[in-house]
Amino acid sequence: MAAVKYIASDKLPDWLKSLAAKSRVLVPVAEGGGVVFRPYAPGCRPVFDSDATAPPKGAVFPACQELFRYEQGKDPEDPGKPTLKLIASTEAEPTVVFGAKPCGARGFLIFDRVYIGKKFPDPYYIAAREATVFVTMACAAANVENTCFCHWVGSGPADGSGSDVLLTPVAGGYTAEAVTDKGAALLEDPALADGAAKADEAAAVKAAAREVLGEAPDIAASPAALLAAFDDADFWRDQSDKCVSCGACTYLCPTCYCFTITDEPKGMSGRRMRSWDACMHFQFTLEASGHNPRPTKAHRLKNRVGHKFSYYPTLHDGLVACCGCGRCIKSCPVSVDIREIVQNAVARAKG
Amino acid sequence: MSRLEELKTRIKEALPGLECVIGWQKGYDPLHNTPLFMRTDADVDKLEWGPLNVHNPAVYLPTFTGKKVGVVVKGCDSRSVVELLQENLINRDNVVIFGMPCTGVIDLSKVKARLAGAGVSAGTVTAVTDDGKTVSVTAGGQTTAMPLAEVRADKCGRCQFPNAVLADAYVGDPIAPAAPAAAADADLAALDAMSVPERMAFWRYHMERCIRCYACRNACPMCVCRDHCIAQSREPHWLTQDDTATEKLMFQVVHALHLAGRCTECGECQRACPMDIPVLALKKHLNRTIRDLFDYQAGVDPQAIPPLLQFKLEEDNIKERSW
Amino acid sequence: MRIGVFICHCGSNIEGTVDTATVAKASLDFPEVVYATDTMYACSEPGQDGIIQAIKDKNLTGVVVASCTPRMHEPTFRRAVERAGLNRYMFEMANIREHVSWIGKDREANTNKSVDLVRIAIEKLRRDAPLSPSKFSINKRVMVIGGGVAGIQAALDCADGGLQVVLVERESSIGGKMAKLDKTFPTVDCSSCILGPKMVDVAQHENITLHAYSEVDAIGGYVGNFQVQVKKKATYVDWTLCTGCGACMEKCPSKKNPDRFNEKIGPCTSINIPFPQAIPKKAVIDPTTCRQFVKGKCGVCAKVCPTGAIKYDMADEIVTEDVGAIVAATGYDLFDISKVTEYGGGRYPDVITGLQYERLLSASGPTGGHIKRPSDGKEPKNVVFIQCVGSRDKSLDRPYCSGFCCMYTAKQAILTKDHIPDSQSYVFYMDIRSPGKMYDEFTRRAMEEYGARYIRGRVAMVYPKDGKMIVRGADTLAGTQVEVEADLVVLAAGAEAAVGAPKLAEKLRISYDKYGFFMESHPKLKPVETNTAGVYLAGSCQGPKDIPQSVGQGSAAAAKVLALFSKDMLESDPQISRVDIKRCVGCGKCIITCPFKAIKEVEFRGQKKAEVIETVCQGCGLCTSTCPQGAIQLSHFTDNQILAEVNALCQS
Amino acid sequence: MSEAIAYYPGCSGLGTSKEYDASTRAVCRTLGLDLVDIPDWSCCGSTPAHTKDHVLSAALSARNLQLVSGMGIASAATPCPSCLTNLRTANHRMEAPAMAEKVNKLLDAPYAGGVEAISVLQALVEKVGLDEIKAAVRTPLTGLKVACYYGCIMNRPPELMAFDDCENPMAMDNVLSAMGATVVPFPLKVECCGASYGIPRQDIVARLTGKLLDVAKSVGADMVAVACPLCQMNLDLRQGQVNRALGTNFRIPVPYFTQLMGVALNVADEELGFGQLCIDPRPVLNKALSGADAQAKGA
Amino acid sequence: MPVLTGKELRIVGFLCNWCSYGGADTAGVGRFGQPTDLRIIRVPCSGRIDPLFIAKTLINGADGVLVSGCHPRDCHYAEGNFYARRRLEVLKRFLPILGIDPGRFDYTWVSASEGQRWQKVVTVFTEQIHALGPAPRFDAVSADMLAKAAAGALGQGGNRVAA
Repeated sequence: MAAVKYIASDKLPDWLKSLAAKSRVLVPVAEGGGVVFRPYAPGCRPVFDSDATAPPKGAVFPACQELFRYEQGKDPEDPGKPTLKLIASTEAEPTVVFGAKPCGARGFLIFDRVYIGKKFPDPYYIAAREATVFVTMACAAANVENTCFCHWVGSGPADGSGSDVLLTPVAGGYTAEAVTDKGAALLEDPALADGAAKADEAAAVKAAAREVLGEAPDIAASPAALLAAFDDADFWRDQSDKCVSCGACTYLCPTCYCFTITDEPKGMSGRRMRSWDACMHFQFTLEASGHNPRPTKAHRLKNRVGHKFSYYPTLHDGLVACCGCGRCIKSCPVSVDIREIVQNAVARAKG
Repeated sequence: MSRLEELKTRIKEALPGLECVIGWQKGYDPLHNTPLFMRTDADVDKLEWGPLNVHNPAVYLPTFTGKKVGVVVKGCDSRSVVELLQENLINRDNVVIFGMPCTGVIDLSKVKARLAGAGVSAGTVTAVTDDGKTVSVTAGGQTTAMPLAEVRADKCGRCQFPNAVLADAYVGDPIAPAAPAAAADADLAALDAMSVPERMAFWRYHMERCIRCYACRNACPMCVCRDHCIAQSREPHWLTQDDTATEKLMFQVVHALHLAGRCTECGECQRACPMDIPVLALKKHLNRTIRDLFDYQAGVDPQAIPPLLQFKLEEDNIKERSW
Repeated sequence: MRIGVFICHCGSNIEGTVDTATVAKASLDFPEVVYATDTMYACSEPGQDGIIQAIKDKNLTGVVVASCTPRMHEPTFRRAVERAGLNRYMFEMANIREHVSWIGKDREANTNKSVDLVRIAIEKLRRDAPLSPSKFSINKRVMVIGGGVAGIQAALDCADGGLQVVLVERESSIGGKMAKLDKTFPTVDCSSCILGPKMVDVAQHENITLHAYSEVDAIGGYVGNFQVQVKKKATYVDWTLCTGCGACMEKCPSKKNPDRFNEKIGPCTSINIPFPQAIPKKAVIDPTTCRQFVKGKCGVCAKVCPTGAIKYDMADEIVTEDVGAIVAATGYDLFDISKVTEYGGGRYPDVITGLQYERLLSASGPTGGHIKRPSDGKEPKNVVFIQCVGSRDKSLDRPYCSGFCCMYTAKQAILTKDHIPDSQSYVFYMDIRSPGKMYDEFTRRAMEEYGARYIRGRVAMVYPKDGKMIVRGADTLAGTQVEVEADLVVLAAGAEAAVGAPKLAEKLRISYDKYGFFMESHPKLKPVETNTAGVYLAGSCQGPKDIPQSVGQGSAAAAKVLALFSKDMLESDPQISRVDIKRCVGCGKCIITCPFKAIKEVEFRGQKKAEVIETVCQGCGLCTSTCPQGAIQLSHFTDNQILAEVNALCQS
Repeated sequence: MSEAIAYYPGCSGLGTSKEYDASTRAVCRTLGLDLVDIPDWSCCGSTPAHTKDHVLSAALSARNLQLVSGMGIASAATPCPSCLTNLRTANHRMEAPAMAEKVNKLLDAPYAGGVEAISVLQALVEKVGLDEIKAAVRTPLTGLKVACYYGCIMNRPPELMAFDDCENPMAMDNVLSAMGATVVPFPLKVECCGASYGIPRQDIVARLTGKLLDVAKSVGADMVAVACPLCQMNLDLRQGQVNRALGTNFRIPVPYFTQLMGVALNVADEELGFGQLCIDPRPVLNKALSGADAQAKGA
Repeated sequence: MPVLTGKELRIVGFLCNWCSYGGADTAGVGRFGQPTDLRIIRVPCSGRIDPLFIAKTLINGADGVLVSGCHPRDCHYAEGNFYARRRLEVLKRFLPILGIDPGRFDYTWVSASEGQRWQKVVTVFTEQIHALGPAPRFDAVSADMLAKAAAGALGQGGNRVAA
């Protein structure tokens, strides 16, 4: 691991400016009442002291992405015979996601196993993922919120997995540690100084944050427990009673990777688009016949929790498809708490 | 016996004949209450009453078709129940309404802003107390006292229905409505004051961060299409999946116009929005228009026909343009 | 889909300002269009054959014709594509004549606009689905509203054709305006002598039910199955007992009421039979003047009535008549001459309307057929006729010609000379309109044989002086002012829509023009049809007409009804609403708003759903715009079709 | 009792029709209608101006309207129909922005519209009201048979003047009936008196005026009440000329309707200016009134 | 070729089949000249016109929308235009709050006989839209205006339009 670097707060704009000269730099900024990732521009004031309302998921996996365009033509000899031209590009803009919390970057670990897998490698995702660098901001104790539970799922406030650089807030600035080679390259910037002297302080900040989170309950039994509850309709009715079936939890989730595909024809041309899907919506598994295997919110909530804490880990070496950021709890209009559901399932299994 | 205890007793009495009774309980932290579905006496004991009961439980009623359920309501929630009755979406015989006088609920965004002002995160709240006038919130080791009048929802400041409009069991004595708010709603007034191009910029700016989760719609008790909303259908195909402010705004227009004459201004759309987009202003504006044109407000009379589902041969307030 | 596009030249009507070849060429660039051409007259036989041939040769599954308005030829082309084996609803029109070539001269803009209109027609067609009508049975009774000569003719022809007829008349006798006329032009036949037998036929025809002194209160239903509520106004006389003997009229002490049948220039009794040949010949009490009603005591008529028919406590009665078709024949009323203040009608007793003059001429009128002027009963020597009072006058908002005044004035001038040989008639006129068989000859006779002095010019004012009416006007042919000292001034008051005509039109759901005359379906090709199926027009309710025209239309309307009823079942228009039962949440908003009660609530697997009653739905689409989730869609005008049109227009 | 109304007497009001002006002021005062003089008002331009130049003509009237606007008053009343025509025409023309711009260039201060010009007759009928007028009568004109003559431009063109029936106006008839007079039906109440030909073609004036007097006499009028200074002049001053030209012997008084109102409202005689008329109406008036008086006493 | 650049603006009309479409036909038959901008979408009844069609048309970039139906009381379907009148009036008052100039939308009644009225309506409305110019687009709000909106939103306490 490379040496620790340091950047003073007042040097940060210099670094951002120099990063922005080479690529798109997404930073968390306040917009209306929320904090969202937007391209950095001089004068913009990033918000680092609280987690963004929406994670940087869209930097790699946009809410709506054109897969290809098509243009129809006609054979002049026989107008009934159409010609078709497809225009597709997987090209991705070089991007630095700067200042996301560790949980926001960790989400891509869950994506990677799906979209960079051997079976169905996704060229759009792969290109975007390769073009993107994550400069992540570790959480300080004061940043830890009631909804945080990263430590339940094998992560923590200073988790560098999924990131390329890990920043840690210290007095007067931030320490910077490269997590990957891509990250190390970014640290070769004159705005950064040596940070060896700050390394201990950074370690203390990280430890303090971890301390605030306390002990995590053991959820190792959740995959089996959720499977066991699969047919318990009353259990899922009780868990989902208050859910209003909106997509806030899934769209704000750094790990939710489901998509839907729609075509939008317009005259002789058209586009095929991939956009985020939400398993909480009725349309999620709605079949063309009108039949829906998950007709109620109970079915759908079971799927969301089951997928994250049972089916995915079972398929992917125990990796929980949740980064513990707590957005689904915090942003839920009715405060559905996924922690509580997992614990209820575990408790139910225990009897 | 406190009023809350009396209410619990009344609910327990009624519970055997009901699928469940919908109310509120404590949530994941002291600042958040959450809807409660009472099926057992033990559930009833969890019932809470107070300014943290921000949710409108009427939203759940249409999902219980054919079953008899109870619902605990604030005055504003009861207007949604009335509206659902009016629209034939719930059966009066299948709903038991429990009411208590309400002195207002907090607006969580206002509390968050206060806490931010005090330099602490709303995500670190450890205690909340309320004495009927002041809400005291402890977070990050410090306690901030907030007068309820300053952090309550806008709708509470001008609430004309603090008691249930319709109730089968009402606990406590009805209280007087708030004095009619002299000033128009601040959000609406701000929009009114803008030029037309400024308003376009305003919506473009705010809709940009919409994630299309449809929490505004799903939290709305009057969005009865729910699973069949035209925002997500291809037949008819009103909206595309394009991630543009235009499409997102169009959805807000759909929502607002479908609510014209039906919206009780409970504010759930805006409260539910995880991105804090001021979508309620559109409905307030329409409600004002409906009031001006038809002298009507929704959710007061279960027998009324909403103004856009009826007409007068000679309209009182519609002036035809002369060419 | 394989779409064919046909751009019509309409001779030079379209081609004159639209480059149809360019439009056809541009159409080929639109989705699913496999064939496009321009054609001289798409609606002509070779035009239609061309379309049919193209459908066969090119395997077309949908057709767009860009030509005139679909209100004109949509049915024509639908039949054509059907002959070629397509469903008639796989067809759309682009209106590039009325909406393009005829309203602008800019060829570039017109061509461009035509391409746009073709584009939206194609986008709509791509979302069309084949539709097929269903059949429903019809009630072969017909109602005729209005018992003037047009209504009488329509009723008699229908009844002779074997239909049951319900004739509704507002007054206590049928006969209408014609019954008030003394003679008719150009034959100078006695009006009541030629109308009387027809009135008697109505009374005696076994297929005709007559509701006199009745009005249409409400109309429900649709072609084949209308329900009409008829209000039988209280007559205060039991007509089953009244023999029309007239004893009550002789004894009635309230004798000085203005007689409406005599156009208020003579008195009548409060209990009255309007004229001797009335059908039905029954008495009616006017409660606004009858002493029994006004003062609470009298009862003379009840005492003298030999059959005890007087019923002072009678009330209005509503009867419902089920019919399959309706003929509106409500006639016209006269322009209110008091609005022309410079002529002093209404202020000066000796300024009267032409119809009042008819009553003065009529042997059954208030003067027994002797012309006596109203002010002092003297026989007038100089009679001035003023034409176009409330006709052809924009300043009075009556720009149209009333059509028959020129002729009846000529007749009245002739009759004046017949009655008073030493009289002199003057006629102030704008133009003489006499385009009928023997009409112009007739006006010539008035001038040449009977010496009526025709003065071309408008009258500026009429004022009384020393027992005369001074008529001052211009003689535009001589270029001078003229003043005539008249004893009597007769104004040819214009015809206007009958009082209450717009209200009846609203009940019939037919259109009326700004003057209250009912709108025909097409001014030339469908003169007695309306845009509401099963409702027909006869006589002056559609516009001013003379007697032969009214009679002709009465027969025409009857022919239409007979043709309609020649089938036992009618086909319903399949352009109706349909419910997507999966999307319907059963809120019933469509049920509340449907103007035809064509949607009912049904149970489907325990859930409430809406269901459209096919034969009742009229296809307005109000439900579609009411349903928030779009679960009820009007076929052929679905949300997606209209959205496709919108998107096609806004895709730039 | 009512709002203040700006008062525009017009040039005649200061000259040939002083008695119209004086009686108008006196009657309005008596009825509580507050007429406020317009400071520094100018000529309306009368007929010569608008036959020469529409902009200048409009500017002359607009200047006066602007002055009224500056007084914070919404209506201006004038006794003279000719002035009224000009004031209303100016308002109408200036509704077109292009015209308004041209006119305003000529004015010291631009006129933004908004001042309604009405006749004194209209002001009495609409601002005071017939009931009030009737209630104020002290000496009813019982027994006086009067023909009301409105002249040809008082109500014409109807689209512009927008008051009363243009062919059969009744406002003056109603006012004088309220005063107790017997208003005879006068069919020529809006016929032209020939005023414009007063100088060049006196033969025409004699014919037209003569017909008016003839019909008035034939319907039994004791006098002809007028509301227009020019009409008054033609019918009164030129009565001798008419008699000479037509060989008639008319001697019919032609007072302003305001003068007759003044009598009924007990306005002092010196304010009514009967003496300024050629044919003094007072003898006929007194005779009619006393006749009625005697009749009343006799009965 | 949607509109003639520089000459025409995008004006969309929604007309009921029975009255106004017929009125437009009558205008054509009478050769009453009109501007060429308007594109008419035919619907059976003004009651069929969901206000959302109009909102969508305007939000998607039309410069003007004109709706015309039968005169009140004269609806071919008896009541459709009565409902339309309420809904269209509500929409008309709603559009400005979205940032759409109210002058870009009008609704009126033209009967099948009123060709001249239709000519006047089209002419006046088209002139009105030309006076307003091309409609500003939601997807092309200037950076300046957006910055102003952002400043307004944040300046007022962040969470609400005005806290």
